[in-house]
Amino acid sequence: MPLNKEGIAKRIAQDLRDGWYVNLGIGIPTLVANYVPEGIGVEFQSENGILGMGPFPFEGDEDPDLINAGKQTVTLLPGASLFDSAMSFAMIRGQHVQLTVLGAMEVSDSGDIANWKIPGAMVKGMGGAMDLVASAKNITVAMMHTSKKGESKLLPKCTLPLTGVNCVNRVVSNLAVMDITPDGFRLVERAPGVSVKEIEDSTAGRLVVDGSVPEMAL
Amino acid sequence: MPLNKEGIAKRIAQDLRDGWYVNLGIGIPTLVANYVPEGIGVEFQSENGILGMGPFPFEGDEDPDLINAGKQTVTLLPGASLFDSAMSFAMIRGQHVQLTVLGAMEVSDSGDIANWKIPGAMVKGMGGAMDLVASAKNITVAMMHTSKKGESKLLPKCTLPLTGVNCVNRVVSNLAVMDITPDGFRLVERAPGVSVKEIEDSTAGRLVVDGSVPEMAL
Amino acid sequence: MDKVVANVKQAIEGIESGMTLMIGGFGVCGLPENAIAALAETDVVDVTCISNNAGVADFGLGVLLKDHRVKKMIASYVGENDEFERQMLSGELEVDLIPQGTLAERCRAAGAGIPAFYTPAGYGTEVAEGKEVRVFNGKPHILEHAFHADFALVKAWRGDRAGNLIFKGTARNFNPMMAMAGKITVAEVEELVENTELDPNQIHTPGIFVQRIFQGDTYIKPIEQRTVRARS
Amino acid sequence: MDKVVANVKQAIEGIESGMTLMIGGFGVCGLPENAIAALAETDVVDVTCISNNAGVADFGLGVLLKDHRVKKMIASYVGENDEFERQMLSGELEVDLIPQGTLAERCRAAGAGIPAFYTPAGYGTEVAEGKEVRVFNGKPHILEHAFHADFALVKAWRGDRAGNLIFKGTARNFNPMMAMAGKITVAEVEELVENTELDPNQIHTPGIFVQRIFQGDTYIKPIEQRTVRARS
Repeated sequence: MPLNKEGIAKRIAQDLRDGWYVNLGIGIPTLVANYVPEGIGVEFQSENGILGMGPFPFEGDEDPDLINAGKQTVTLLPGASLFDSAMSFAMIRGQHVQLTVLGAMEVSDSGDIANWKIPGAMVKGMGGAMDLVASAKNITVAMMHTSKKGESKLLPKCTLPLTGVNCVNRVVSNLAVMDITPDGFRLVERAPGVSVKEIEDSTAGRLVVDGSVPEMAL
Repeated sequence: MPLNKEGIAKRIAQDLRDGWYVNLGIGIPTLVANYVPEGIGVEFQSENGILGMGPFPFEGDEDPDLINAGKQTVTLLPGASLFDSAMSFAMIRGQHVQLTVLGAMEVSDSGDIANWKIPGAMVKGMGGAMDLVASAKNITVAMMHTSKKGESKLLPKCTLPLTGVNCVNRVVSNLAVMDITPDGFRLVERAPGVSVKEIEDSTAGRLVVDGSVPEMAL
Repeated sequence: MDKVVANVKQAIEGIESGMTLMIGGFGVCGLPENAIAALAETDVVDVTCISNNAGVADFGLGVLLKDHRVKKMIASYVGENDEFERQMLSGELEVDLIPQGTLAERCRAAGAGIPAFYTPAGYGTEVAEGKEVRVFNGKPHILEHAFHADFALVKAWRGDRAGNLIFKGTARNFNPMMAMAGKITVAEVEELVENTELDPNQIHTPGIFVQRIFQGDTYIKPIEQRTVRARS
Repeated sequence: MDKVVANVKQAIEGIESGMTLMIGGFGVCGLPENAIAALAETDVVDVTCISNNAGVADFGLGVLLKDHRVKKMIASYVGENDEFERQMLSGELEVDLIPQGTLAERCRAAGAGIPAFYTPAGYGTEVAEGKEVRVFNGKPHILEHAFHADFALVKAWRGDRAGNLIFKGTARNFNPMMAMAGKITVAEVEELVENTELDPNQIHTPGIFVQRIFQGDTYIKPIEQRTVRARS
């Protein structure tokens, strides 16, 4: 059965390593914070100026001066720090953040990503996404494998304006975990009960299947 | 009579304007702080990270963590701020400092300055001087008109390695106040009792004398 | 040093049609509310606004956009304001969308006397169109230039007469860099104090970057996304 | 996050001959005293040191220079150390003197992922030799590149287990930028506290830039120029 959003977040959380600083984008990526494995200490960076971001505040404790990059009210954990936007992107461009998780409209099999604009229809802006994908060493995309119309979002080439080129390392979708390789998407894991065939059918870009592909252990 | 060091500092202090931020170099420039005219509020910037630098501390109050760019113990005045070296030079390069006063070994009649190196004999380094002279809109050099050997330090062309080109606006020496113009040093004021002839004899670079030149009023 | 002006009206004196304005804040967090509201009472039009976001429909930059005072908007993310999106898609409003880190760094660069710098952000995208590309350490970068502004409007938590500012929480965001980049920087603060009251070691923006300071009358500080968890 | 190491020996573990080291401080103010002293006890030689000054004869970088551990020195001002000047003029020591603001900015650039930037400092001087010159707004600038280091040794006043640092007075100077530029940044602090004790709004260097932290055993903090005025 394909994963829901929480399942995708849970699978990505398994990739976290102790001591990492992690930037989570808006949407599914935000949920990753809820599934940090036991014994793994990570600090979440919010590009509007937080290291050590904590959960949402208790009702009544909301502070308009303490929000995350998605403009949601948040809290700070012990050891947190606050800083300005130049410092925040210094951390990001300077590769001090070990993992970036963000959503995408399209990903190409060479690691290009598009997530900020649909010409003539939608323009929200790239926010910090272009800085993040151009800089981070380790970029995971969290996304649905196909659009609402059933079209693959994993393509040979992006059709939408790009956010970054040749930068995505891993895609975790509702169907699979895939790493970007010179040969295209390499299938790493299947969602529980999802067949290789099903993934192949939903992937328009090159998909490399090496031997038997394990199911995710969630 | 030629000015002494205090006299030079006192004359430069007359050029201060209310509301200015001022960077004073090591040596004679440091003394300018002692002669700020009544009613003129200025803040002194020290490039190692102070705005609002005050006088030396009272004996016993010295703090090793609070020094000026000359490594002397200093104090802070109300409204002071402390910052790092990148921020300090952001202020300097960004032209937020209204006046820079520094010493020189040589100044040319086109406004070049040399003050950091004597090849083969002395190399102290440029410290912040190159940033200051390349950036500041308003640079006054405080210096003796001639060397200990009696040679002019106001030259057609510097002989020592340069600190900056075409940057000095004004020179205040023990003999005169001179502004740099396209035609060379323009004589603005004479030290009390010093003749134009005496200044001409001590100046190797082009010197422009326009009509009668007033004496400084100290 | 005393940079205090009597009120918001004096603070924004000199802002004229056609000028370039920087406006601090991230979303509606850390916005110079009072200065924006006062600007909306003037007859200033055709301004170029540099601000990370475009406000929401009825708050922040939204009120300037609604009145068509903004000719051009330079921002990184505008997803919260439908009217903005409408004006942009219809072509009424000129828009330059640029990466958030590049926006922050271009403001800082202006304030720091760095006319241009190289960044990897935007390489290979439409952001890079017409820009110089250069490879450093095997990685392509694009050349970005400093952003200057005629006026920068910023908002801090506390400030003193000398213009020193301390921000609070994530309301800091773009305010410090924009303060550096304004030809005239107007700072509004929730609390204006005497020059002896702030710890010099804790100043976020040294007063040298601020030309005018005043205490805002009121601060609404709306919350865009009120997210909470239940008390257990 | 817990980046505390047990002692200075563990803190400098991995520093090897031939490496590039950044060392914070201005004069002997804000120097990582304990790390330098421990380094002087190792057999590390041939290092390239990036530090604003060269210490004095018997303190700070002076002790490393005296033992000829330094192959190359990158600094802005070295006037306080005669032994340094002697080694430099005799050719025993390779020296790169660069403008102080450029030094600070090159460290920050490395930490901030900016590979290169333009500055007016040094144009027309020997500092500009071999460097690209470009005119912006009618003014010539030179291209300067980021400085990276294998280790950065910095010193703060207070720090917590997560590596957050607060500096004191002018002991801040180059420490924050060098902390950003080190592949491994070792911070020593006068007082190490728990992660709940520092105000997140007052952190000068966020812990993300610090890989190891320890409390120094003692701090001598000499004064180079003790200047005072008489009590009236």
